Amino acid sequence: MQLTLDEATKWINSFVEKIEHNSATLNELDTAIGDGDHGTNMDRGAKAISEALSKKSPENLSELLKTTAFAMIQKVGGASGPLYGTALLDMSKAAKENDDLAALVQVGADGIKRRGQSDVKMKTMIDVWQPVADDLQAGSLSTDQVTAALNSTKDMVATKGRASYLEEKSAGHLDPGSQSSAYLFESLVEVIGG
Amino acid sequence: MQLTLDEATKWINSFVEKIEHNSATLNELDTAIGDGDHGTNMDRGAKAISEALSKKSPENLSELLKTTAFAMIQKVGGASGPLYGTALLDMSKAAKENDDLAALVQVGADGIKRRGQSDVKMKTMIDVWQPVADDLQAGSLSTDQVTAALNSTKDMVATKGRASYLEEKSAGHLDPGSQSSAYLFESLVEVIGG
Amino acid sequence: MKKIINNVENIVPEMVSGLVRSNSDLVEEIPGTTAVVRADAKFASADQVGIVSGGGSGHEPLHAGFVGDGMLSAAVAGEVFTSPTPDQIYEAIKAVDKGKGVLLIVKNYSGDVMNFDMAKEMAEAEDIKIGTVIVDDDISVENSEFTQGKRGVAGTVLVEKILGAAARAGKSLEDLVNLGKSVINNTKTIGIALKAATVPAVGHPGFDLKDDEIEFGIGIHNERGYSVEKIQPSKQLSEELVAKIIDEFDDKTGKFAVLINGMGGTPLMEQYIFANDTFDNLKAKNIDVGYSRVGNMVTSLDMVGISLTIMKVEPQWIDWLNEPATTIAW
Amino acid sequence: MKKIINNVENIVPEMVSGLVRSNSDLVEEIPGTTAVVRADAKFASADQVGIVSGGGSGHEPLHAGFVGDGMLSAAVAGEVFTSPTPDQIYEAIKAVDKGKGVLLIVKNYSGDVMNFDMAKEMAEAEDIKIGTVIVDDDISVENSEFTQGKRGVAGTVLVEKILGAAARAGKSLEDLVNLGKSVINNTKTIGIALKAATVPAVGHPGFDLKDDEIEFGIGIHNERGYSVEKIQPSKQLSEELVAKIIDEFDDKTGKFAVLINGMGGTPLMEQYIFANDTFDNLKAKNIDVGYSRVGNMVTSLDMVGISLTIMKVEPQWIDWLNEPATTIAW
Ligand SMILES: Nc1ncnc2c1ncn2[C@@H]1O[C@H](COP(=O)(O)OP(=O)(O)O)[C@@H](O)[C@H]1O
Ligand SMILES: Nc1ncnc2c1ncn2[C@@H]1O[C@H](COP(=O)(O)OP(=O)(O)O)[C@@H](O)[C@H]1O
Ligand SMILES: [Mg+2]
Ligand SMILES: [Mg+2]
Ligand SMILES: [Mg+2]
Ligand SMILES: [Mg+2]
Repeated sequence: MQLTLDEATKWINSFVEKIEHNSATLNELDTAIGDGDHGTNMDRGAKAISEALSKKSPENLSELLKTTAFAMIQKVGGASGPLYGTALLDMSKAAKENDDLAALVQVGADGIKRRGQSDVKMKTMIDVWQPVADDLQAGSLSTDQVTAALNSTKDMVATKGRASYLEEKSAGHLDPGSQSSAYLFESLVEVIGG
Repeated sequence: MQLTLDEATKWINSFVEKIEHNSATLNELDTAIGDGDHGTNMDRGAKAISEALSKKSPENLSELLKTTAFAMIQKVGGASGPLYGTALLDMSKAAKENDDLAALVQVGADGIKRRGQSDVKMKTMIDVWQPVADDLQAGSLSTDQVTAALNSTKDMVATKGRASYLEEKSAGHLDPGSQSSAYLFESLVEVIGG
Repeated sequence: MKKIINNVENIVPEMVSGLVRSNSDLVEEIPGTTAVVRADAKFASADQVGIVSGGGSGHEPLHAGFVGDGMLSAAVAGEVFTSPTPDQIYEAIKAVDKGKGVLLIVKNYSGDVMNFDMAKEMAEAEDIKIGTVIVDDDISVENSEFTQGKRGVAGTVLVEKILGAAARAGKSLEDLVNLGKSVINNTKTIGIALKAATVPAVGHPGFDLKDDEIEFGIGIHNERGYSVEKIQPSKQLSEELVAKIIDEFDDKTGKFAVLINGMGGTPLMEQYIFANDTFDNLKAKNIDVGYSRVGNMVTSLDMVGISLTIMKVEPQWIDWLNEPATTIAW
Repeated sequence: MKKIINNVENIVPEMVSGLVRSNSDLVEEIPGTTAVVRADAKFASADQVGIVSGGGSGHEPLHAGFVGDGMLSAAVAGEVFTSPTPDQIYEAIKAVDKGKGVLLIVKNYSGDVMNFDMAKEMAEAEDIKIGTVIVDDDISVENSEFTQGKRGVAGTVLVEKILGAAARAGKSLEDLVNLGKSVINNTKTIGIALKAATVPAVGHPGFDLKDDEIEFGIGIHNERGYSVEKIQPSKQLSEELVAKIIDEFDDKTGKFAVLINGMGGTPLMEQYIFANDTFDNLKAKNIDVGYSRVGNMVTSLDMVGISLTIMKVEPQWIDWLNEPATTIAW
């Protein structure tokens, strides 16, 4: 399916809202196996996105994604800033030629892999992005599928990101970046329908 | 009454023992209105006295008091070191000419006043030393009298020493230096009889 | 949580502003960022490779406290425990480039590595030569191809000192990258915590330790360590760290540099006692200490704890460590 | 209580030993004491009035951290929070006297005053000229003839710096005593605590503060202050301290020096935020800051808190503050 500017705007707005409402949850998850700031980081990004979008309405999908990417790159920092930033920037570039949703999310997942030198099963946000890209490719996405992807990170042992320092002890906790990515794709489901 | 070397030795030994057994109490009293170290300070002095006396038995009263004074001066520090040290050193000098107990304790009290630029009613050890010197002068000393002197410090507002920084808030607590001085004179009562 | 702050969002800009205002002869803010750059008289004419470091805040005096003649040219402060963003790093790079290129000293955390990497891409697009060294001195974490690798912790300050002195001495960017890699390979650290740090936005310590427990192998962002043990005398704590670290050096001859680093909430008194025991323990292993330093250099907010860094040094490195540097905190 | 120590009795000798071993180019122990004296090459030929300070331990880096060319000649460390004994002070005096006399810088606590006084009597008996200045900068305590007077706290380090530089410049003992009195008269400090210090021999904090309470006017040995208030933003904390201190100066023109001092358990991050607010608050009162410094200088073990010192300075004093001093911690 094609992603329209209108749908994408609703998607990003809903994501921003979810992050702002759940930043404490993200901090708690990150306190367990990271350094406790993922919510604060993402909240800074969410606010920057709102501000950028309120200043100037994007004229097309690519511009929307680029504005969102720049807000994340310039305001989030940490690991999640460059990861979300790279994903969205790569998606923005791709959207100039192709507005197929499944293809775009795959481009985003690939951007994260490149920037993070990582892949699936490392207990990172990729473990949400890649299954979601696959599901979209297969034709549909539901909140249950998003939740399943998120929950799959619980028992994983982290081999990338801060949680990897805990080795085996990283198992038994959800990955915070996967939780924020789950918010992203739950918002997508809201917009495109389950 | 005259103070003999034998009595004085028993006196000092009993004092050392009391300090060692009650250093935690002295620390607690000093924590309330000072800096919490009076027990630790006096305990260091007590151990130094034992060590010095075990190395060389004093030949007369003056020598005993001098050895005790030097141990206090060199090992205690804080306010109590120079105060007890000066009292005992002055008593040692006086004992060369005069071994009258009441006179000696008055010399000690005067030494404390000189070194501390202080006097009675300032909530310091002088509030035990001076009443005790007076009682001895009047002919007898009992533990009750010592305890009464000690307890008189409770309601005083300190105007010298660390407790004076608390101003009115220093009232309601015993003065730690008065407690250690009470141990000193309780030991004296044990030796010379109530 | 009780902290002397105004509000959590403004911690970093207010901190950087306080630092700059109280040291205006040494550093200044790069406008629109929370990065600081040398402001001393010598800087304008300094004809050397620029050195930029940075990372999340909460490790003060690292990095801004080490900006000055003979050490860093600029430092970029991210949010608390959060890597700074690429645009800020890029501004710092531009502020210090004198045409000889800029060396980035990065602690090995995925966030730092990625953000510095993006900044490098931005600078290279503007034809600025960039070299990067990644500090990974924390041997409490296993190093393998399948993991993030070891973390960058207190050893970073010694790396910054040696590279800063070498850059002042006129070394090229390439030489500095090689020197940096060699220094980092010879730098090993382990940290212990008696109490975890309280991140202001979180409001409570990052993990709990009982009244008699101590955690070995912690990172500088409240990362848990490799084991929780009962509290021991300083002598034994030092013995365990010294043994673990010295074990990692194949060649135990020659000179070593030692850094005893306070984590923020541990008084100097305890750091010196630990130093005293460490000198004894190193002597017992016939380790020859050629340089030593004690103090709060790479902290973790109010964490109570200490870290021990040991570096096998070449004679020239000792000279570089001993050379004066005109910074706030060296 | 969790501390990195061995046993409580050996804290001070082990600490002094660790400090000396990690800084053997700067200081050495005076045999048989816990006092340290300059060990730098310049000291042997330094033809100046000696400067000795000291006091209870637990305030590190004060005093031993400030021994060196341009500051103290020797420092005497007593037990924790306990004045050193006269015999140790006397040894330090003898170690630094070059025939021009020795200046004693004493914090105004009855123990310190009495022990230094006894040491002075001992030195004078050996024909060494002694001058004494008593630092009493803590304006949170009332000064009256009937009390102990004000305490000596963080301002001590600025007094030591100015007198150290002046002594190096060749001032006579008498001049230094007069200068010292004048500097001390112009130095005013107030401290606040968020958490009291834990004296190792006691094992728990000296007093309790609730989770939202802060104590104004504390001393550096857990002495309680003048009021307990609810925790406030840094801006207001600074405002209260600035107002109280500036109020004490009759003449608010000319230049002022400012010291923001961490009490041991408060990270630099918070000290810089407080510094930033203090610059604002001073500016609002038209106070002209000619010198400033931020850091852990005069601590109180692991106390969480901060103190603010403001000194009205003559131009020459600013130069003396700015002059380099070769010490561990200045
Ligand atoms: N190399 C990596 N590849 C992919 N994702 C990563 C990588 N490193 C970290 N992440 C993701 O970033 C999240 C942490 O983000 P955040 O807490 O904001 O950054 P930081 O770890 O710097 O504090 C992790 O939960 C994980 O999902
Ligand atoms: N100026 C003084 N004159 C007489 N006694 C004093 C004076 N200052 C202090 N003291 C006594 O010393 C005691 C405190 O001793 P200590 O705790 O060992 O010393 P410090 O106050 O230096 O910690 C006080 O309780 C008081 O009795
Ligand atoms: Mg994080
Ligand atoms: Mg006391
Ligand atoms: Mg982080
Ligand atoms: Mg004391």
